[in-house]
Amino acid sequence: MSEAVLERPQPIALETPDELNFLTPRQLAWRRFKRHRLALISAVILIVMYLVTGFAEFFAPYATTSRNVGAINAPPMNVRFFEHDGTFHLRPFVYGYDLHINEQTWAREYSENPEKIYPLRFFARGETYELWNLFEGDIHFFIAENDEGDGYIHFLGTDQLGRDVFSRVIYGGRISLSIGMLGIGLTLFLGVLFGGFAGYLGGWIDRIVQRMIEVLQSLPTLPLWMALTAALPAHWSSLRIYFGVTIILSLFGWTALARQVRGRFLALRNEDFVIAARLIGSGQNRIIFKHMMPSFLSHTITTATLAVPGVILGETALSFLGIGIRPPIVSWGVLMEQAQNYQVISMTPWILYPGLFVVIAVMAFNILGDGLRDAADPYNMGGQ
Amino acid sequence: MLHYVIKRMGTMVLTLAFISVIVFVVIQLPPGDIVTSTLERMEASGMQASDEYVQNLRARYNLDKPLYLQYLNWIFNFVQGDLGYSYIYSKPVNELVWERLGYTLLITISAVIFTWVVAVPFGIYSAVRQYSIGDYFITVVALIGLATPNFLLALLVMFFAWEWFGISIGGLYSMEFRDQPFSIPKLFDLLSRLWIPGSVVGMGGTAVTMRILRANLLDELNKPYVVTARAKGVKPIKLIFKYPLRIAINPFISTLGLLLPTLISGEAIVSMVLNLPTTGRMLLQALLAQDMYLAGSFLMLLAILTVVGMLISDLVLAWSDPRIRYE
Amino acid sequence: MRDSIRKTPRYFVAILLTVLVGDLSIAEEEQWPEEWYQPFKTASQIGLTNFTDSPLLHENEIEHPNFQNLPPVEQRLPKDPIVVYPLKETGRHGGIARLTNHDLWQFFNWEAAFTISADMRTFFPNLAEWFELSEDGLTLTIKLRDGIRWSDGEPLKSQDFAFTFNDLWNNDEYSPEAYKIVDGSKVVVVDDLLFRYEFPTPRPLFVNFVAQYGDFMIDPSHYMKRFHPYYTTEEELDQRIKDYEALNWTQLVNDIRREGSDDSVEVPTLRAFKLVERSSMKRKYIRNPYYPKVDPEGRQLPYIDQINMETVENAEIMAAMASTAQVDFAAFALRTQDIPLLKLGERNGAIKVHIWQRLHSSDVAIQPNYNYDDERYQDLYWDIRFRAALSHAINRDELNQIIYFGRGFPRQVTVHPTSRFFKEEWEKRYLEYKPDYSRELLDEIGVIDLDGDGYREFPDGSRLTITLEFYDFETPKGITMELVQEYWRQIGIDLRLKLVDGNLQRERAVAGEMQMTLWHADRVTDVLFPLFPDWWVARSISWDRGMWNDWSRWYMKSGEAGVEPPAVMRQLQDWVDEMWVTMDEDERHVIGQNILATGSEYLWVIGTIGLAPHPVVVSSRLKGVPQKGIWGWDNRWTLANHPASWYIEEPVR
Amino acid sequence: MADNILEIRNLGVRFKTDTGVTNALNDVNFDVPRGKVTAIVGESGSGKSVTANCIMRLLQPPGEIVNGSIHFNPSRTAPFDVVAISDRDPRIYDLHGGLISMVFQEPMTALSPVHRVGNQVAEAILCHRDVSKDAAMAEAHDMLSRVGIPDIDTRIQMYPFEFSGGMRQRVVIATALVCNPEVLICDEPTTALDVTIQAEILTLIKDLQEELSNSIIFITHDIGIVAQIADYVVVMYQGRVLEIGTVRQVLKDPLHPYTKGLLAAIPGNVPKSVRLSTIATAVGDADITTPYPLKEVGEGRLVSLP
Repeated sequence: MSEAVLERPQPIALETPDELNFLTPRQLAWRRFKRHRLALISAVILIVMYLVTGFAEFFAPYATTSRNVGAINAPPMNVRFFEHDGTFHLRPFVYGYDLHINEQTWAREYSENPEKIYPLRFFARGETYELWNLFEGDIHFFIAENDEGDGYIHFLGTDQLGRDVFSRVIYGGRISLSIGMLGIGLTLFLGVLFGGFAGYLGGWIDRIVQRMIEVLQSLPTLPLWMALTAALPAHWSSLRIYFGVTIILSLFGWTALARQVRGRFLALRNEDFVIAARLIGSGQNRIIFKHMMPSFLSHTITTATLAVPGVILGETALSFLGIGIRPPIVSWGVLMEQAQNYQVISMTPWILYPGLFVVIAVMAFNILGDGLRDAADPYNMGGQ
Repeated sequence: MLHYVIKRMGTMVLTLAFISVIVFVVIQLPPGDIVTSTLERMEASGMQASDEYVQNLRARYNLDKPLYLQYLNWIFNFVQGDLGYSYIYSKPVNELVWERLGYTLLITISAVIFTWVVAVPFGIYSAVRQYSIGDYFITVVALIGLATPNFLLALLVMFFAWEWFGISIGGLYSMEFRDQPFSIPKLFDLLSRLWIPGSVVGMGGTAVTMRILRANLLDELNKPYVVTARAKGVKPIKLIFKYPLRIAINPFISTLGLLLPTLISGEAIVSMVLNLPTTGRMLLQALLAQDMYLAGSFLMLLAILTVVGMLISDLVLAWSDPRIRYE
Repeated sequence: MRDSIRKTPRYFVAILLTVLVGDLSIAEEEQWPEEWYQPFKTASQIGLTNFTDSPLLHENEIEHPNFQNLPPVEQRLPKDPIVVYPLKETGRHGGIARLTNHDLWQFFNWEAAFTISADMRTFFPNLAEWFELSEDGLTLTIKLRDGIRWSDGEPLKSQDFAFTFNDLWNNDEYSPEAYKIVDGSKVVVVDDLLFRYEFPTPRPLFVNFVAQYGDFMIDPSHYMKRFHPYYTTEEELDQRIKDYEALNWTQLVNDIRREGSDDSVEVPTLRAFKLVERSSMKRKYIRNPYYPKVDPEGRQLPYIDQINMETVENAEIMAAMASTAQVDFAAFALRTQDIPLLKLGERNGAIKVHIWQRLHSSDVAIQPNYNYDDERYQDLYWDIRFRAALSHAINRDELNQIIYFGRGFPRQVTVHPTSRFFKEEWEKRYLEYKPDYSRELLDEIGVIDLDGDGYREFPDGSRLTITLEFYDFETPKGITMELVQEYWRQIGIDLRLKLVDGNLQRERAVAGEMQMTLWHADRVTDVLFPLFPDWWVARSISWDRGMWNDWSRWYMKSGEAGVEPPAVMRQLQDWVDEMWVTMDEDERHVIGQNILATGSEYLWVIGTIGLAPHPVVVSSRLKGVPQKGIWGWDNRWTLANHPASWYIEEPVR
Repeated sequence: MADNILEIRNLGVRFKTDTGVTNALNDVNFDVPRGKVTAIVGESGSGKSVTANCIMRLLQPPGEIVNGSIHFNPSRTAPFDVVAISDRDPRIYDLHGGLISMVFQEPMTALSPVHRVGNQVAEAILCHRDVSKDAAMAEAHDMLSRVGIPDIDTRIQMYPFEFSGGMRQRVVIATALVCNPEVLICDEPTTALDVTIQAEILTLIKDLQEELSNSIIFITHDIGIVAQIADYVVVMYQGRVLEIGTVRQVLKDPLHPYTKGLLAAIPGNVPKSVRLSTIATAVGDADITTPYPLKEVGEGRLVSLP
């Protein structure tokens, strides 16, 4: 369903014959992929996202749990080069907050304090961290600090506990994006396993798998996900919950992939080169791995890429409902849990930033998958 | 056609049987059951329940039987319309679910209608005017729509309705009708508000179907029979509507069937955000409280809704595409 | 009469001020009427002879048997109606109040034999004309006011009290385990208006119980008997149970009493409002035509004609509904953090946000389960150094700043400052933020981080994790625990939080299965503390506690079940027994303070922030709700403020 | 010159894509005599179909006609240049199916799968003539019987996928001829069919041509079919015309080395041992790529040689 979504550019009408002759399928695919500019951009965005969230400890100025008690629900800061009076600084800076709790409205009102100038420092020492729980460090990509060692920067604002939204978005991305990857790994495994068996062996195995796929595809997934995540034991650590949620998300997601794999297998079974391989007496495994695998690997990867968004959106929804990932681990969904109603949003709209990143990541995966599909399929111009 | 309908119905029953097993397993997963919790409460208040009492209690809920018999009992009662007893509400599940399910259905249907009304014209436009500014615009909007989580969209819609118009759009009825008995004006009020959840729920699906329609249409536009028709002298507008669209709409119909699970999932979460009196919130509550009959009934009824929806979409498809019904 | 004349100029000035200066100046000076601190006056006492009722009852056809063929108002009121003084000026009849299920209880004006004074210490007769506790404490005699009627016009009788007490509460089927305060007692009816509760042991605190809980101690026996096996044949009863698809008669009765059954629409009531329509999402209440109270000018209360209640399952959106004036009164499901949001709504004039104070001693009372089924936890929790370490690790000032705008009070769980038992030192113990000290204490106990992952292990080397399950409702529990989780992480304690639904909380708490749980600490005023000192003594099992079920069971079953508690707890249980039976006020005072002092020393539960601000949102058309109030279960939130005297300005139509 | 229904002059077509420009047709010149069968022969990519599409004005982007003219001289209406008229010119619709029809290579896909056969044939009539639906159906019925569909009364209500390939091609032919076009373009109409069916269809086309006496352009790569059906032959290679002549002239006396190669590659024309000989081997070293202009070597006999 979701794989048929995206743009496929017009087939290239004519290649000069000699060029075609000398390109391996992989080179051909790469050529086609490069031509899909949006997909290329998406790939770059995703790589950056995975890099930044992978090294979250370094890129995030603060830890997920660090609080700035003086800045509860503080709005995003502007990074500036010019002071209010027009003085130019080569080094960008932010103004510190002035907090005033309005006696009438109980609102925390923040204003920029022109006295508090906190210049941005790159590759500077800040909070200590343990990268992947292995390497200790305190160098951050950037922090804001004046010469007295004071300063803070929250350029996406802070949440109701005074935690830096930007940092939390980065850490949340680590969970949400990795759940996408991990979930898809599992999905891939299940899909190839079931689809492969069904397609290659056929017969009653095929029929059973087909039926399973049909059943799973006709289930409304979210309620089932809800049922399963709600059943995760209370005493599990956040990390185990994380894996539990991942497994649950991929439990229902493998069907599209299995269908595709099965279809490819069925088609390939009868294709000349496989029959040829069979005729010259290649063993079954050899047939599968040497001849059939490479041929549909590209499709599988494409389908998998297009399935990542489903997993990310699933995690986000469950966590938003408070039954997915549990604090202290944060994900994009967990971050948006606070935004349960529109008036909270109207007071602190910046707590929706994680949503923006969800949209960007999902869009990037969709476009990338689309580009991959076109690239993987140089000869098949039309059809699904 | 009749043969196809019967065959398709048979498949549906089989599918539902499988689903009921899955649902049963899922609701059995959390530890504890209604009897253990009753006993715990009794013991907590210092009562020693006699073995006989426990056995009676277990027998009443069929918990003394092996699991497969429990399942059969559950499904047998379910088919007869006895959905069991919700112990968090101390009420038969029947009293709790139907009104909510009705609203779920209403919203899902409006989402389907929204999907059609938006996806068909824009999909056609996008395909026929491929690579035009309009096509790019629609493509971008669809991409964003596809990538935005339902609940976020619901929140944003509520937020902007509040920020720009100062109206609060939670609930299915506007303020003045909330307390009124059901009437024709109230029905209109309901319909006039339905488009909000309908469009929010349908957004992702609309994006998907629009892109599918566009891709199908583009594929079909280059097919030989279109050229044949053109060579016959059929004029452009009629050409698109009579031939490629007619064929492109078929996978589109089946897509709508496949979309139903997504729509119902989306409805569950959107209604929670928009505070609609549908299944979402109560299901969540039932799940968290491990109220298994209530949760199981909701899961099962939602699945039935989906499967029947898919059946309808398949029948429509068969009606629309002769190749299927002649298979 | 004299009173109301004397008051008139003050009201006049108040109105004038409102017009001239606006509401704010009044807000500073608003005082609760003196009458709220005094026993009810009656019509005859202030010379009232003429009574009026709402036009609704004359002009509209109301399709409910209770509203057919109503006699004139004089005949519906008691012989000598009860006079209720509104907050400021008297109101007017009419209007429909829009409410949600969360705030219904605050609007009902519960009616019991007694009621609680606004001072939260003394009790006045309400439906009763007078009551008298015998000197030996073995009987409580109650005389009912003459002519009080149920909403169907049937007179209220002693038998209605007897039915609930003797036939329900002392029925083994209906109440397998009677309240300890009920155990062994019975109602003896003298005549229709005079009856007495008789106890096997002295029960002086029964007065508190009737005042706070008494609305659940009366049922319209003339109606309810049809569901009770004592009064109806088995076939009839079975048929009724079938008709309502109930499991058994006890559940049926329970549902009806909780308005959870369709039949509840038929059941007559004493409250200000009568349920007339009910569906799963909505309820409609109409003013009780036989309500026994009037305002000082003779208008029958309540002022408001009708309540339309909507079920809102998602408590999260209550703030949104309240701030957009979609309801006329909202408070129960609102949280302190919502205040700025609500105040935002106040700006367009549709609502008023009153800031009351919660009486909860602590908004979050963290309860280790001393009886958890794992000796490692039992040993650890029992070590006072461990509890102290956990408490000292919490940065309450920061909590107060972040969640409460600095307007709560860092406190341990002890009684409310208005209590006669209160001592300031108890709320301050183990309160300071001293994480280093906490770490020292933990090291001393021997829970040390052995594997260097930042989290401590049990002395036997196994991993120490604490799973805290809780139901996030009413007070800011979730956000507090998110912070506490972080505070405890800094001293190496791996706290895992799991949100549970209310029903699951009940189940798991009662079963004692949670390693740790929490609730807010109410039952801390003189109304309920002496009666139910549950935060300090293992003496009952309930859904809001998960600390010591085995010890409680031992106490409840006199040692036949459960686990024998440590000596100190047995001492506390003995004290409670003594506190319950003593007729000597001073002795009770001493014992109560002993219990609290021991509790303070042992830190059974860990407190955070108490006496916190609570938002009460009132639509601008609803009048009579005070701007300052005390919010909580002990005083039934609004009971002292007489919700029946709230009115709607410019009623619709 | 003789009575030509089409005169194609200096026709050039190119395809513009991201990767560059390809010239699909270069300076194509030939005539289509009225009432005769003209075959265009060439291998894949030689420009046969592009030429046909140009005549039908069916060329789709990215293809575009860059120069040349196709002078159409129908007997029913005034002559016009097919290339010169605009896309919105109503004559385009007269052209499509009315004056010129086309039979496509793939009978499997050339018919809409979701419309009934009768409907598809009758639609051609409805597009060009103002007749009632019933009348159109009656004519369709008639036409289908002429192309040899048995049991028409039931078949006319059936869907294409219920037909065999040969039957479908008959339907396509019926659709093409139902408006009695002056020119029928057959774009490899038998390639996708079984050999036995091929012969039937060819016979059908030939018979109908004799009966209706319209002009036919027959596109094929099969010299054998050319010999069976054509009066005139146009040989194309890489977008150019290499040789033109009557079927007898070209087959018996090919002038261009490419044509010679083409003939040599026909199975059966050579001994079994060299059965797998290709055009390339048959052509040998001869230069066939240099675009020499066509020169007339006899009456209607042209060849592209220096």
